Amino acid sequence: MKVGRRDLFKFAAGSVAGLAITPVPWKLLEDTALWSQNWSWIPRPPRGEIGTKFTACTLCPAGCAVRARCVGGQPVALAGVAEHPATRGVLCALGLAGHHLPYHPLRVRQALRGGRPVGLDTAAAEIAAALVEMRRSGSKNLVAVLDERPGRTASWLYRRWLADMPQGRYVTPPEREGATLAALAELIEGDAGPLGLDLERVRTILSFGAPVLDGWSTPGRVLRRRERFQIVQVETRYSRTAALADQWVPIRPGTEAAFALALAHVLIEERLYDEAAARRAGDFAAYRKVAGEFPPERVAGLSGVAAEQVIQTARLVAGRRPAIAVGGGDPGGGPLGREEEMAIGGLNLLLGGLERDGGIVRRRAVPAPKELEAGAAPVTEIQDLPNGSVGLLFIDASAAVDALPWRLVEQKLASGKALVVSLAAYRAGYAGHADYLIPAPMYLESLQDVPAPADAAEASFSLSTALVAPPQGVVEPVEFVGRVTGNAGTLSDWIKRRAAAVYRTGRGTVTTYTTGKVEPLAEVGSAEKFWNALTEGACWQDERVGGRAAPGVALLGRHGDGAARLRRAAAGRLDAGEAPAGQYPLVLAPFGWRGATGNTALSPVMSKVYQESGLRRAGNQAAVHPATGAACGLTDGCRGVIETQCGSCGVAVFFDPAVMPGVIQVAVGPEPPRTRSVLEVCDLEGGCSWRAARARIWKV
Amino acid sequence: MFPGIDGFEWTPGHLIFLGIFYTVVAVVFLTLALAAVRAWRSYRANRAEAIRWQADFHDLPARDRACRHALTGEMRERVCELGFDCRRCETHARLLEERPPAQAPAADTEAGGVRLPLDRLYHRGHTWVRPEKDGTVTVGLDELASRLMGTPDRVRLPKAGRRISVNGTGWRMWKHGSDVRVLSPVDGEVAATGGPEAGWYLKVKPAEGRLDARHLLRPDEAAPWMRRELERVQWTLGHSLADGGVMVQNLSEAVPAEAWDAVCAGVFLQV
Amino acid sequence: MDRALISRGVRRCSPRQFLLWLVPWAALAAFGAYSAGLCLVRGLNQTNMDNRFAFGLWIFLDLTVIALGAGAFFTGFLLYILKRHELKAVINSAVVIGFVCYSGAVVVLMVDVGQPLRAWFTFWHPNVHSMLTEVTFCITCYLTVLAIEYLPILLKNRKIRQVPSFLVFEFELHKVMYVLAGVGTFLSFFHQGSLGGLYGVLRGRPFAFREGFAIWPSTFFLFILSAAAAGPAFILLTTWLVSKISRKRLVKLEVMAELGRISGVLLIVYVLAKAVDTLVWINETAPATGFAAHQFYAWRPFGTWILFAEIVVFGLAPALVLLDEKKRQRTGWLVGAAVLVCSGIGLNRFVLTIQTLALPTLPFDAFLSYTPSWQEVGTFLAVIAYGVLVYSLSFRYLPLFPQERELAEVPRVSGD
Amino acid sequence: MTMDTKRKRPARYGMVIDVDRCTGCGACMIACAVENNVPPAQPEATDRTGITWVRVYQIHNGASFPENRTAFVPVMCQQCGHQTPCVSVCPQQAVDVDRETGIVGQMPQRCLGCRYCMAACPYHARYFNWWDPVWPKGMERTLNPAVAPRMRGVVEKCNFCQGRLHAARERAAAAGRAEPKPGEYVPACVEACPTAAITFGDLADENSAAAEQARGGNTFRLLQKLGTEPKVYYRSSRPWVHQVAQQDFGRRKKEEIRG
Repeated sequence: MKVGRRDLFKFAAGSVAGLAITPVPWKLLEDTALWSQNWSWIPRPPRGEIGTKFTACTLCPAGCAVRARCVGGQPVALAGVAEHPATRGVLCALGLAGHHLPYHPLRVRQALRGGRPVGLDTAAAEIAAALVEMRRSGSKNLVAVLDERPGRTASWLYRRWLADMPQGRYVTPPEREGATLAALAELIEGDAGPLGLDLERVRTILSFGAPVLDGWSTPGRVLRRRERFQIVQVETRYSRTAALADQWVPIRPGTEAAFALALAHVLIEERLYDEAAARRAGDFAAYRKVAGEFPPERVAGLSGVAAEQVIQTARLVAGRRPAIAVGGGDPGGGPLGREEEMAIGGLNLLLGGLERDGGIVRRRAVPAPKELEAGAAPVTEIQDLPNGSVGLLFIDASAAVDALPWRLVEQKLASGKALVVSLAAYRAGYAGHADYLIPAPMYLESLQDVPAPADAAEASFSLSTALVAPPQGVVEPVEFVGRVTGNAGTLSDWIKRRAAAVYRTGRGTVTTYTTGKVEPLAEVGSAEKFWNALTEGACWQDERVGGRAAPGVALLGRHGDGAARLRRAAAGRLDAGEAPAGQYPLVLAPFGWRGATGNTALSPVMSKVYQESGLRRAGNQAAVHPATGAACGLTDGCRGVIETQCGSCGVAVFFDPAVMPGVIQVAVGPEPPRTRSVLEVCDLEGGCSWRAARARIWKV
Repeated sequence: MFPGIDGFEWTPGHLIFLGIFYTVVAVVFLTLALAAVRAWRSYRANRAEAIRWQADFHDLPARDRACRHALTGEMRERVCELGFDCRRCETHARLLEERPPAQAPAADTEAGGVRLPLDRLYHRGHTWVRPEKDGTVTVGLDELASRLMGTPDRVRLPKAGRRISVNGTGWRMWKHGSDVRVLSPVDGEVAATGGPEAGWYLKVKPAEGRLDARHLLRPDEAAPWMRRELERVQWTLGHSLADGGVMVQNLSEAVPAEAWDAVCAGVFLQV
Repeated sequence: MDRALISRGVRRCSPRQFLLWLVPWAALAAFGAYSAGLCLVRGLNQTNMDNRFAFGLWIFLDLTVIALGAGAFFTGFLLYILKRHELKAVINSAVVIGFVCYSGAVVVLMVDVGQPLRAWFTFWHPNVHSMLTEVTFCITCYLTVLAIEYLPILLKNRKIRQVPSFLVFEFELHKVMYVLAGVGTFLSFFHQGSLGGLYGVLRGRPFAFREGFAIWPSTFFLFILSAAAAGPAFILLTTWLVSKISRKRLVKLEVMAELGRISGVLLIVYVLAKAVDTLVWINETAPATGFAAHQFYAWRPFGTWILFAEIVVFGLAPALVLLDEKKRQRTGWLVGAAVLVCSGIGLNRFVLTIQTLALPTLPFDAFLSYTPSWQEVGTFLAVIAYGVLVYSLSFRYLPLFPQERELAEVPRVSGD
Repeated sequence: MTMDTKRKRPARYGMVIDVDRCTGCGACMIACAVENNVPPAQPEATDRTGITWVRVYQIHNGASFPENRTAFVPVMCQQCGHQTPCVSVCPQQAVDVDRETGIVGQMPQRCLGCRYCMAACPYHARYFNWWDPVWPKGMERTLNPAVAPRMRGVVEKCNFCQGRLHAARERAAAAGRAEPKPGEYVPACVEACPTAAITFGDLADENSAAAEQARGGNTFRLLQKLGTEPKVYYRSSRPWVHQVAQQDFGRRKKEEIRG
């Protein structure tokens, strides 16, 4: 048979027609549906046995209890634990995505020297050699550990070890949320011991810029009792707390002290203060004189709040007691300053909040192992270190929360030859400034202890257990520092010893998460059983300290210069600065969100709140009032440059009619890569506060 | 979803929608199939040639389809609907009956410089038919066509014994790189082939033994037709071909290249 | 070789000139194909569409070209069903335009969907209540019909029709064309309508939502009318354009005038219907959904001028011109009016697709704008280039205008 | 699905969101993303191309400092119960309303990506996968195995955590009950809300907390006049919130909207 071209065509046509009848094309068609959802690059969630594990969040000091839903041991979802007495099932947005953090792209997996990989042993040897060289040369430079999360067992280890070194200093960032309580402790005669806020029974919170409803204290303590107290928010920015406060009092930046004194003035004038408390104050007359210098009419001019509103605010606060006044500052804006905290402390005393239910209460410290407590180095806040004094600085950033301006750290370093060792899980925050970057384990990767936060009304203790294996090569920061400084020790052992110390108190109760059962610590049976309970999901909570006789207080502090400092601070922080108002007509006010100020990495899904919804402002996004923006030649959405006396940085400008005219609110937070953080252009004011600086802005 | 797929349920919406959809699909494909089947049958029945002429004729401008009786002035403005096949035309038959053809002119006529010998009949496709004594007919190109083609580059004539039919392809010629299909003026069987040099192209044994010439133009009709044809050529060219009233001799070279196809198409009634 | 493909009796430019004409369009098409390829390979993130502007330039393009391509069905309908034989002069051209418009639209739709591999799902799991299902079914069917209608034109190519089997097939196909024209008309009525219904049914978009008859909102019928009006106008316009570019007379003025008349009659009906619909919408439909109609026009530049332009400038004005017997005899008026009609249809589709999405619905929503990315524009241009290429090739090698040969033979006054 | 047939009465799951309690913290958005394997944003993504099944909008009273007031309004799929706009438009039935629960479901494996439903949704609660989902290396281990990640080119939206409903039903079945008890099935956002601003439940059950709150005063629904009967209610005691949320039309200027 001769096969022609025609036959071939016929065959081809016939084949095509025939193929259509077979299931082949239809099956292929059906398969396209499967292909399009099963491409190899679409991740398939691993399957496994589903279980629940408990831990505690270490992303901020609140230490919320966490219920982790695990698949094959791997946590896939985190939630709060309703049984936990303080957190009451609340977990913030950052905590909800905490299990992503071990896999963050910025994760450090290897020791780095000057940005280049270096063996961990080499790095340890080199740092140890530098330390030896420092000692040998008789340098007066200090060896300091900047511990970004004081109070942990690791912190106690640092303190103990540093105490043995003549040049050793244990340094912490300036007190934030605990600042008001710390300042108050200064006003109390005798050893006040740790203080706490009885948020469970408070009826009025007078907040000087504290983000009460947006990442403050232990969120569960505040948010789940919101309807039981009123909030008076004294803050320049219309923050989330201001938005939901019962009253928002917008004051000019830096005028908190004046406003506090004006409130005190009204309280005294209208006899709204607690007279018993006033009687305990030895310097009430002097205080009254200082407050008398700040009548509402004067403060109206300083703070921009009408005298009538000052009076009304004072009445509002005094009218619903117990009331507490809190400061502490904004996570991005920095601390308020000691004078402001003193003024706020004075208000607390006037309102009679000390030693009273629903006010400020005493609590006990979480016990630490005796070996560590005895002879621990004192705590120095970083701003109190002499400038240019530190020769070797270890920064334990493994539990970093809020950002400090790097300049604040930098100015403490001895010029020229200071060595900075950052121990961190991410290339974020100060990691870029460090000579050595030592990889640290992340939350959920190592056993950590979670002591009570600064404002807790009673001591508490729980554990953050390791649920996932850390990457090869990470080292517990305290153990690395110990190795370099010649101190052996395993953190987990010390944590266990601390738990034993807690057990030895015999006080308080243990809450088991799985059952919700609360039993006295004494009934647990043994330190080992207590430890097992803690690792499986339980927390210890101390009992409240019983009422003691109210101590004598000094409203202006115990150092004698209180009145003068207060007057100076109240006259206005900004006006005290050196920046000429003419050249810098605006005020730069940075703000942030606890745990998201750029000092540490955020879960990539936090893009939902930033990039994908604009619900929160990302770093270096500046909000200005439309009128201010127009006056500065800005347009909504434009790029701008902010300049202060300390330098300039680029920002994205947004118009927001809620911003006080004349103020530029700039977010401190996850900023775009290779951007100079706005914190670096803030005025440090002696390290106490950088919440406001004179600035100008222009469009680029 | 479709019947048989999980979760399907009949609703009036489905019934109406799918009913309409399938009807439409069926109609479209049945129509296509119908056309294909009919085409296949026609092809098998050798009707391709007839169809080609029918299609070509249909696409000719109305002016080119003028009835022979309109050309002679017997009627006004009549357009042929039957593909110049007067054998089927009732009007033609009636007119022929009413006015029998006049006596042939005494001498060869001439129109615009084109000679029209009396001994032959003319086809609208510019061929002539000359009945021979042996019962065959000779078929050739008339003078306009010959002059237009000059010496063709190539000629492809049907082999002897091949059947040709009226308005089907007579033969093909190539000139100036373009092909021309010459319409056959008669039905019959090719007996012999000539060529441009011979002055004739085909000898044809007419079908059914005799020539049915009703569709061919008689010499007396040919003159007005030829004048009209020359006019058409000039229209196509857009300028006069006449050289002092007489058509240029060397027509094949006088036609500009870009008009060549159009002129051939006009003369040989092609699309 | 090239000459042997060109129909007898018509003149075409030299191959070189033709090639020069094709090259820029081919380059544009290649660029567009690259753009579309990017969208297919990398995904729709290459476009500037977003969750709010889920539809963009492409849907606007689809709706517009399909409306302009309506000339194919409507001319077919008039010629084969209503036996308006004078339209034979443009039917082939109309079919090619229709084919180009529809195939272009379908290609763009394929790029526009996120999962083109699943395009057949609509046929397998059709939701009979969705206007888009109706559109998909009708458009695919009608594209098939158009392809079948295009086939005889293709087979009429001088070289192809020398093959007897093709010739015969073409002839037989032509004989059943009225069936296909009928089916095409039916399908077109539905999908032109459903394209209108596409937006008219959007209860959640009060700017577009319309009440209607049975399952069809009023925009269903308005779209049919407007497409039927725009189709002939677009054929008139393209014919004129091709005639200008090729410098040839292609159809008689009567045909143009007839196209204009048809367009005019339909347009005036459309304008009246649109005016009534708008009034009903302003007074009934919009308030019922909680929106006052004037609010829709509160955003610059989408003011009430759009409504005025749509109904008066691009509707009533060309309709009156086309209905005027005397003006119809003037090419200038005809073409001018046709331009207005086609622009009006574009504006109408733009308003429905883009303005609808730009307008906020949630009370705390913002009015949004959208600028297409170069990939979108590239794909858009590719469709136009594709259309020009197909049409140019068809015009050169296929007999699109039966009257051309005849008109070319008319004696000229001067030696042109 | 056999179990559903045993139900006496179909449920109508819905929620009441207390706008006065919402602090705009974003916990719901994060919990939702974690629960439903919503990928992190691509670097180029914006608030218009990102995916967040629940999006918290910030609304303003329109006044300028210091009279300005703000509230946060979480908007997720409103689970329209009548003439659900997205259901009828989907050409291939990738969207359906579950008769047993009233939940509007989206089948991404059926979705063609035509985005018609997005144009149809007045709440902008539907999101398109403009990119393929990408998690940083290693993070795919943290994905929820109950929910399949979606591929590029399909639409997705809130389905009241259907995975959780299935899990709750399984647990109920294991306990020998036909349906989960109230509180056993709670979407991730409800569970995560630190201020307990969202009350979730069966609106058809008159005794449920959600139904009680929905009936109570001070509630409103978004775009109520469209007649789509959304099953998400909002409540606020602030008159301006009602005014803004129910005013007929959106705001003019872009700068007034955030979130």
